[in-house]
Amino acid sequence: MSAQKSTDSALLTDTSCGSTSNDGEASTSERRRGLPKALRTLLDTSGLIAVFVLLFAALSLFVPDFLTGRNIVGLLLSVTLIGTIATTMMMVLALGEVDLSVASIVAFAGVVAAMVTSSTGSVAIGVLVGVVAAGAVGAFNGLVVARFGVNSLIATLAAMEFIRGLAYITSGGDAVMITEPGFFDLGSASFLGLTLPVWVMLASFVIFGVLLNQTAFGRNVLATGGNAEASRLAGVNVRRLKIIVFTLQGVVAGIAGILLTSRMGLGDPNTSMGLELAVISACVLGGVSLSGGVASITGVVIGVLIMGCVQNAMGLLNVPTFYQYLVRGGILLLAVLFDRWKQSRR
Amino acid sequence: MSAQKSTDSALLTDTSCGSTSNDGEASTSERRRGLPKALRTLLDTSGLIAVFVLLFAALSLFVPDFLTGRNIVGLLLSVTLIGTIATTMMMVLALGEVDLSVASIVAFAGVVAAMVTSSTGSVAIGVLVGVVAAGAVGAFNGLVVARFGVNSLIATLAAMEFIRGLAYITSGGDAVMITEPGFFDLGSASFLGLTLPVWVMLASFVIFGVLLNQTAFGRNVLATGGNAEASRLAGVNVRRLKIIVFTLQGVVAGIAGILLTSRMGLGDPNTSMGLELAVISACVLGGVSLSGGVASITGVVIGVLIMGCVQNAMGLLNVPTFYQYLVRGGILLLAVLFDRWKQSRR
Amino acid sequence: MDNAYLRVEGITVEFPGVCALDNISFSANTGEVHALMGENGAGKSTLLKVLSGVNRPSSGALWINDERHVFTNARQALAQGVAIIYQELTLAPNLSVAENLMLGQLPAHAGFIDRRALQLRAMQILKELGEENMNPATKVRELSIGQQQMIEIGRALLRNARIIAFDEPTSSLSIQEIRHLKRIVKRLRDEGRVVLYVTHRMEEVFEMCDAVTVFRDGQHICTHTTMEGLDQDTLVSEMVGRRIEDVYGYRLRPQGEVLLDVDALAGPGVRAPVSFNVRRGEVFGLFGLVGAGRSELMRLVCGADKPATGTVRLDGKVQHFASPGEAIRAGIAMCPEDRKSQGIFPVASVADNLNISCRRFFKRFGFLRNPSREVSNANDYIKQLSIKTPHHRTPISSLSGGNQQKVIIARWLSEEIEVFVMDEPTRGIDVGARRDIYTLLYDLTEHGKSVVVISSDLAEISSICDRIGVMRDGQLVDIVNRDEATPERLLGLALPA
Amino acid sequence: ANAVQAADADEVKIGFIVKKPEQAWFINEQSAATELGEQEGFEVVRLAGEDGQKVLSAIDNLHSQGAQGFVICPPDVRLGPAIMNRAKQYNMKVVTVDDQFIGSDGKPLADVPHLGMSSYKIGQQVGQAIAEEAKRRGWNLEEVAALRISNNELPTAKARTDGATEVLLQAGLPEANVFDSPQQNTDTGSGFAAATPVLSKNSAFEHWVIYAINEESVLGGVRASEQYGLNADQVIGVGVNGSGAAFAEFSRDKPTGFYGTVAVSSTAHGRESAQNLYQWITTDTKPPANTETSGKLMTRDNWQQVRQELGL
Ligand SMILES: Nc1ncnc2c1ncn2[C@@H]1O[C@H](COP(=O)(O)OP(=O)(O)OP(=O)(O)O)[C@@H](O)[C@H]1O
Ligand SMILES: Nc1ncnc2c1ncn2[C@@H]1O[C@H](COP(=O)(O)OP(=O)(O)OP(=O)(O)O)[C@@H](O)[C@H]1O
Ligand SMILES: [Mg+2]
Ligand SMILES: [Mg+2]
Repeated sequence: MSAQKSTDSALLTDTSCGSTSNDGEASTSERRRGLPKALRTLLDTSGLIAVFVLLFAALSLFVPDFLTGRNIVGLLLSVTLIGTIATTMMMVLALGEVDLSVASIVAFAGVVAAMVTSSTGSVAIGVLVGVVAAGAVGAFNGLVVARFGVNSLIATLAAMEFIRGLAYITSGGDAVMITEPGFFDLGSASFLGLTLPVWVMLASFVIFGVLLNQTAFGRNVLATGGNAEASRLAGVNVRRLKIIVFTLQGVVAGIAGILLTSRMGLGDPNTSMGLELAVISACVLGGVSLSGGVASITGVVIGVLIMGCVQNAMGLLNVPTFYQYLVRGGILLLAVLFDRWKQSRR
Repeated sequence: MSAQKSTDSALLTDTSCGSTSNDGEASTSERRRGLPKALRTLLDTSGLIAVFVLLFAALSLFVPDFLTGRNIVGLLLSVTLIGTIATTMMMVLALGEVDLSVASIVAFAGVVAAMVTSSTGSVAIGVLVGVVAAGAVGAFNGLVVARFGVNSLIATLAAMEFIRGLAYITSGGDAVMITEPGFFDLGSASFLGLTLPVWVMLASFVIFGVLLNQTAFGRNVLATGGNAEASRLAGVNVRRLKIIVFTLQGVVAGIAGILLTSRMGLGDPNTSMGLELAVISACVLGGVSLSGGVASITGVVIGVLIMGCVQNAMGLLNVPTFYQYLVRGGILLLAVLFDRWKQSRR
Repeated sequence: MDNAYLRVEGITVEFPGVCALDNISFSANTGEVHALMGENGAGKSTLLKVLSGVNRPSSGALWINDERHVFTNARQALAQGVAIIYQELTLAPNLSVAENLMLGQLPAHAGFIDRRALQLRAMQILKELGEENMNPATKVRELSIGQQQMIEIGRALLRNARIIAFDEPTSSLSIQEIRHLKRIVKRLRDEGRVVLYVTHRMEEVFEMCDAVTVFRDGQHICTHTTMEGLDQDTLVSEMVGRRIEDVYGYRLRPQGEVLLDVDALAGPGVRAPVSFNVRRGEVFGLFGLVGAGRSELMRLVCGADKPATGTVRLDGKVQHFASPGEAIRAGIAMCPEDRKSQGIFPVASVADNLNISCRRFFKRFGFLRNPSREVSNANDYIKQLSIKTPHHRTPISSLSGGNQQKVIIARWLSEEIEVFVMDEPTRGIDVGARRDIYTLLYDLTEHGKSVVVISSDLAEISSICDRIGVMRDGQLVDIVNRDEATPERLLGLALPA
Repeated sequence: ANAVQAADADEVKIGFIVKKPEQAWFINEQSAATELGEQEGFEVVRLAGEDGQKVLSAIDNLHSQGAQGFVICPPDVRLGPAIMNRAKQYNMKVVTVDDQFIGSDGKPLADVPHLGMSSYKIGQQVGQAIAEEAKRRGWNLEEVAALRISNNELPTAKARTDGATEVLLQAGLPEANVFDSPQQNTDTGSGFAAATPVLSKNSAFEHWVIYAINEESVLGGVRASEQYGLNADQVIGVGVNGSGAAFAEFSRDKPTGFYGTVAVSSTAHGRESAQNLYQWITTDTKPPANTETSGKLMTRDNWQQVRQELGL
């Protein structure tokens, strides 16, 4: 009897009970039950994927030179910075926090790595110091947020100013030239036709995808983002979790910054202004909830690609700068509206 | 027996029963009971006020020329933009939302007002069209957020790009000149030694202070920020409320933008980049919660003044630009840390 | 007594303006279900939070197995084998059932989750909970509150803790789930654990518990080490400090014409058209198992959801409410069941929570509010409903659950409401306050108002209502008159055929 | 490969990458180049490169479109080697406009043709204009204060203000009278905010001269001076560029403290640099290594005439 009850209620949940409206829907979703987990997730996020596929097809069709090997390589390269950082930003957002300091960390790590490399003559030491410095900034953000309970928007806004200032002071305000030729190899080393920055981005997609979905750590992050009190009471060390995630964010932003510096050949304290908003946009486009607890790496990859494709196509189509603002704003708005519509239809 | 009991418990309630720990505290809080409401609120937010008073005293003492009439007038004038917009941003934050598009609205309204004034020859029409345009942007933001349930951070991020693009397109990218001399009076008309922008700021402090605290509308805003679903079930028209608040935000940002244009003598589509973060910082400094439901106009005034004083003093002290970043970041961090500390001590 | 497994010694916990626990001492033994009882705000939950390391006592300590402990975080408590099932749900909404069950101890190899082990253990525990049909991969947010509560319990079972404390576990469970819970509790006792059991339901205490400790206003009143010779009246008077003969205190009232007339209403959650009416002076009950669609039905009536078909007549006038606001102004309001997510404004003060709707009557100059009227209104109700709060300015989130409920009820008492819809109005409310609330309902109906009560408490619904509608699976199956409404009959109707 | 490209003259496509695509200056440059392209029959792709990352993406993008070269005003002059690296990889020709590349040795990259004005020299022109006007007004430079609205994060800004400062010091302005007011942005608002405290701190001075990276910033300073009750004849503000902001100021009824601006023809820059690159691609004649242009002082009296002259 009790069994009867639960199956009933399960049915209700699925068919959004009663009325004649959407029986087709219900049976689809029921059929989905049978599918393997991965495929089901795909179908769930399929709205976004469909949008991307359509967009990509349209661009390939209507934008000359879009679907050429060299353009796609260029496109991939152009999203490395956003893409790499978006993976850890996803973790931060999943935790229900936000990090505005990434752009400053990118600049700071780049400047530090460039200076240390030039002064010690060792690329390894330079990179190491740069990454450690970036990680330290991240850890500090995490500490302020987790230990003192400061709202992360404000904590990292402060860090954004502070670290940008440090980047200027370290470099004296001028871009730092790199004298060590080995440093340039970081950004240009190439394997299977793709350069290191692209590989690093792909690696972060894999690593943080696995971290989020396949490890206890990742699940704890999602649980904490969904209900911090709940995970604390369940014995999750929320404080440590937050510090680790922010530190990872710092480290990854630092690596991205160093690769950027290597590609550019100089450590520029002015670089990447506004990057944080682009990264957050990409994540949100990818369905990551700003209120925490919901994130998927597939979504983030798609979000990054959508942004990259649109920007790339606008360049190819020679869209005047001013209209690019309209297009970027419009795309972002349409994407979230679509997402809302999809969710309300469910 | 029962009567005895309840007086006991009343006593207990006040003196936080038993142990020797904080009798001093308790008696202070008891003394506060007798004070009129306004003064009590003051003491509650007194931590921040104390910080401000100390800061102001220190600056007056140690920074030459800080406490001179004209410096104070200049200081007031320099915070008018942030101060005016902070009042409506406070409402938006109290609602649990955020608005990143204010800086773009400032630029857009300024450009529109300048162009319309020049082409119609009528200041009144120009100002009206500018304000209406700004209000329309705000209303659109509100609609997207309230009607479609889009996260406001993303909705207004999109609007920020879009409206900035519109400002560029409207103006052709170049500053718009103003041919109507009457337009300049808006920014320079003066009364009791203070110019119109300062009066407008003071008026917004009063108006939105009253609106927040003395009207049902304001309380509904706070309630909705605290728990939107509960507020809807309690009969608040949440959707309308949000649209109104965002529209007000647009209108006020528009007015601020037009006054800025008038003061500067040109409608500049590039103006005020990054203003949104400064405004939000000021609000948060003033104790407005980013998660909604908590806001006070006194706090916002203090937040605006702290930011203004620090910036002004850095100018007077000739602090190098790079260190200004450190100071701004540091101040913001210290202020929120202090706030957390104060709350945990309670 | 001194060799008791758990000893609480001189625990004092203070909050600003409140002493939640004042030098509490008692002990509980293994193989015993120890009830903790007391009025709302007596400090029961606070005591459990001391046990779990959430609240740190300002003095005193816990002795567990003759070792002294003062926990400063949840992990320490878990490590000592203390598990708590909280009054407020503590689940991560977007994680699966399995993950929530094992949150904090997810099975993993080198950090990687062992999905098979996760699945297996989850299935096993769901079986123990009698929820073997629940899919461990379901997201928790898709579950009903009762099911979520079962997950909480499952989590504590999985911890294999020596001390397990339940904070009002039955308040949102269905009847089958409660039966199951009782079985689980017995099993835990028989396995030699210490079970602490907080509840406001007398019958549960007498049925399940072996000892009882009573609190009042943060003070330890007494501990009965055995239930022998203890009767309900004594216990009640120890709890509330006065005697209450009949909690329900039903009064006969004259009934007037039909006030609320619902005709063939259907919509989300209500699959077959429902018709019923409520007279002036009537208390109309809606009974059903959790998930029967009672809340959904009344949400349709009160404008919170949009009906697909059907009409609502209020005092003879057809109404199409587009929002709860319209319904309230027309004279019908609902106290929602899920206080935390639908009822309170957590950071706002008691007064603000109370005056949110009615302040439109206290206006000055047509647009300014009238704070002094609001304060006096709040204070009136704080007194009238004996809401335990240090001050009307206290944030409502620091009140005990029962007192929060009273504030929400007061919110509608100060409105001009004709039809009160109360969804589980006494969920988590102590006997004394319950009595107050029932009295209030009768008073309201005596003044010609109507009340619709949704309740899962059989005893309550059959004792206080004039007529009872029974729902099952989104349908109204029958309407039963008071004199025919035996618990057996109601249950028979509510259970799936 | 060059020969093939050169032969293919009717399909010439070049890029025009600028560091601040929203600014009037760069808009003018890009549209002048586009206009030229329409006349001469080549296509100009306008792109933005606000930082190194975006420049490289823009170059990739050009490569995808099959462009043969690009004109660039780089966001940072030290990006030269990285940009040239990428361009060589794609076999593209590069000319710089406005800002010249600097190599890893700190010297300009001589093999990249450049057309532009030296920021430092422009700054000197600003200083010159101020000094002359001060002399004309009969001010004693010993008692004149200089408001230097600085933006040291931007090398161009620093070079310009340094240039102006140098000339003023030579003209007899005491170094102690030069006051720095660092601004956060390069718009009027931030110029105003930066100037305010400096003016109030130094109330003793009767005469002020104001200079900065551009007109907008100087205008902000002038507005601040008005706020402090300084009259138009007590202030000499000289900007750089010759954009709408200056025209707006000049077309006011009454003269203000904004005395003039050193106008540079963005149109000419855009046109000539595009022309150079086009020639290079089609006829394989490398443009001169460094073409220096100069600015022209534009004041309230001659602004319309200068504007026409420079084609602004
Ligand atoms: N976080 C807090 N801040 C301030 N006061 C609190 C807090 N938590 C509880 N209190 C106060 O402590 C007292 C005891 O509350 P507690 O929640 O323990 O009561 P309870 O016995 O569980 O009541 P109920 O039966 O209603 O759940 C109450 O007066 C309550 O207002
Ligand atoms: N978040 C949700 N997602 C999907 N289905 C839901 C959700 N909440 C409720 N339901 C379904 O709606 C139906 C009615 O829900 P609900 O449990 O509120 O009924 P009820 O009769 O009011 O019971 P009670 O008031 O005792 O909780 C149930 O079948 C339930 O499974
Ligand atoms: Mg409790
Ligand atoms: Mg319900």
